[in-house]
Amino acid sequence: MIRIVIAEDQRMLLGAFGSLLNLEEDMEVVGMAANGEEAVTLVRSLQPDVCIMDIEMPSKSGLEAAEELKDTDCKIIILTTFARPGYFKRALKAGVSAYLLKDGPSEELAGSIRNVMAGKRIYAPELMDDLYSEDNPLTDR
Amino acid sequence: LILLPFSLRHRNERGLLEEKLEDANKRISELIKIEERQRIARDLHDTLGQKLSLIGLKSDLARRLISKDPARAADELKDVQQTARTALNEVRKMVAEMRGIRLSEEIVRVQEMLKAAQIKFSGSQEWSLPNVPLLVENILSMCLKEAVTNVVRHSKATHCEITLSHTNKEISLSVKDNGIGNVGKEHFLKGSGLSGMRERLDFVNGTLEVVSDDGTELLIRVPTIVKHLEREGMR
Amino acid sequence: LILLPFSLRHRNERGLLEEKLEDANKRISELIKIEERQRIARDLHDTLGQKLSLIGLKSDLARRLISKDPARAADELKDVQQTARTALNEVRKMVAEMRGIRLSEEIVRVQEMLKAAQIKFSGSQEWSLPNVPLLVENILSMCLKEAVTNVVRHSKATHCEITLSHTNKEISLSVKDNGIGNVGKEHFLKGSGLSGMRERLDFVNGTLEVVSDDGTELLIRVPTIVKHLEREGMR
Ligand SMILES: Nc1ncnc2c1ncn2[C@@H]1O[C@H](COP(=O)(O)OP(=O)(O)OP(=O)(O)O)[C@@H](O)[C@H]1O
Ligand SMILES: Nc1ncnc2c1ncn2[C@@H]1O[C@H](COP(=O)(O)OP(=O)(O)OP(=O)(O)O)[C@@H](O)[C@H]1O
Ligand SMILES: [Mg+2]
Ligand SMILES: [Mg+2]
Ligand SMILES: [Mg+2]
Repeated sequence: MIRIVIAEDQRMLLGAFGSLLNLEEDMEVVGMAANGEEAVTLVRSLQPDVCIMDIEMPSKSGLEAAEELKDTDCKIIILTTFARPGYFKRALKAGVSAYLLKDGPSEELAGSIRNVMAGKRIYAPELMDDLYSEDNPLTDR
Repeated sequence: LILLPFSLRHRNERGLLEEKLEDANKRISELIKIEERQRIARDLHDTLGQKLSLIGLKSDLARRLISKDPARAADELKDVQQTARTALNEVRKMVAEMRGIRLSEEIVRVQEMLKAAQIKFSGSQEWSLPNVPLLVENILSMCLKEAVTNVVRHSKATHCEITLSHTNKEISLSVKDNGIGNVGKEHFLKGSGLSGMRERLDFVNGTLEVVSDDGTELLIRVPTIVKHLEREGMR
Repeated sequence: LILLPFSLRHRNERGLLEEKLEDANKRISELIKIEERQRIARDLHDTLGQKLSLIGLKSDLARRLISKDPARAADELKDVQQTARTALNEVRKMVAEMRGIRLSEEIVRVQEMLKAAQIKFSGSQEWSLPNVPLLVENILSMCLKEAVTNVVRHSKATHCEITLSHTNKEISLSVKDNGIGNVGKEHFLKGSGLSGMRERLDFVNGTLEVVSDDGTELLIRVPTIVKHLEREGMR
């Protein structure tokens, strides 16, 4: 069973994400947070395998929370609706495992979670637009 | 930084300087547009982005629940429908705001204004303007409002007649009162109402005439085939 | 009609005329904004309005089909999800377009331009500008492009160094070549590149300096706390 914590400030979205992932047979949503602060607390206390986070949330953004959780074993997946300058770079620096669009089909999200568990890193090309100069850290990987 | 409107009637008499000014003008109006675009982008982003994500997720969820839990699937679909409706209303509101004030709306307000000032209204019944660029309609609405505000504030009239007519070539709007009259050129320097009307109309190649002896008539004319921006090098 | 950019440094020396011009200026920039808004409104209405209506209808239909025909309900829901994603992509595209060109994109193009002209590039690695108004970033992108076009066209340089740095108070962008140099004040009258940069920068209270002996350096500075529009009455 893959144990998951979800953090999303929009209540309806949080609920939908939770239900969708619970429908997957190998996944279980163990905690749901409405902001970044709660996400950090939940990850530390529940020690899930994966934490899925929105970026724009009150009290602590998903990126700040990810930076704080860099020392844990929990894999971080960032979901967002729009690319904003600097976000992708920060996400990479925080060592997140995946950086994806929020509106992808849930099959894709479930697939990404399994791949992340297998040690892969996944970044949505649509979100990488602030990063195609030669200092792209992906090119020297 | 200030933008100075400057009529360019005698193109031939001017030289390099004029071209430079025209260039500068293009650049600045471009920047004003960019700024406005960015403001709208922010709005769009904040309101619609979230709602569309939610619709995507919930319809996904509902589909998976159809056989497992049909009652919950139906609930999720009610949410989807509700969210789509809210989003559509937001788009409508944004679009309506961005479209500016229609003449058919302004005439209603203006009639209320006259009524409150106990000035009798008469005039056109038909206030829709098909096939007229929105910008032109907006400018006419602004002029109508300014003109009637003046009637209420300065004319001491008991009656005000407002007519709108249009041919293939031009729209004309007349605001006529039976008040004190005597409005002349010098009045254009007094406030910003009359001069503001003239500047705005200039922007769409329109004109403003004032006839004032027995009361005052403002006659506004705008050609309907306006290529003002291209023609005058505004973009 | 033409808009003349006009610096307003010595406010006190001017009188009524100035105020009038400022008013006129406000009105005209308002009209430019209205026009742009209306253009976007048309887009929005056509693209998003349709899709949201469709989503509303299909989710309603799907809900009614859940028990009668679950397979068709599922199909309708796939459509809903797909429509929401398409709409969101459109919003994304619109937002990206409306946001204009980012500096991080322009630097890539500019490097390609230099490469094609066999001019060696060196300079900053970091080109994202968080917390800077988009308009400022757009203007910097435009300046970068103009500056490098000049290096390629006029400098005969073999090397070009481009650096971006920023503090809390200002952003500076420098474009330096090792070419023929000798660019002076008189060059601002020659083409529209240098003067265009200066006008755009003026719009956000920025400055452009040219240092030119061994090669040419263009130094652009923009304060990051810009309330230019409010302050200068442009809103
Ligand atoms: N319908 C009218 N009847 C009589 N006098 C008028 C009428 N319209 C305008 N005026 C005169 O012309 C002057 C200038 O009008 P204008 O609208 O330009 O400025 P204002 O109304 O004084 O101030 P504002 O800038 O608020 O509009 C008025 O002050 C008034 O003396
Ligand atoms: N980097 C440079 N090295 C040498 N000369 C330069 C450089 N940049 C500009 N110049 C000189 O300054 C002049 C003015 O430049 P400016 O960009 O204003 O106009 P332009 O490039 O001639 O035309 P355009 O309007 O297409 O930009 C150029 O014609 C050129 O003589
Ligand atoms: Mg959020
Ligand atoms: Mg008035
Ligand atoms: Mg040039």
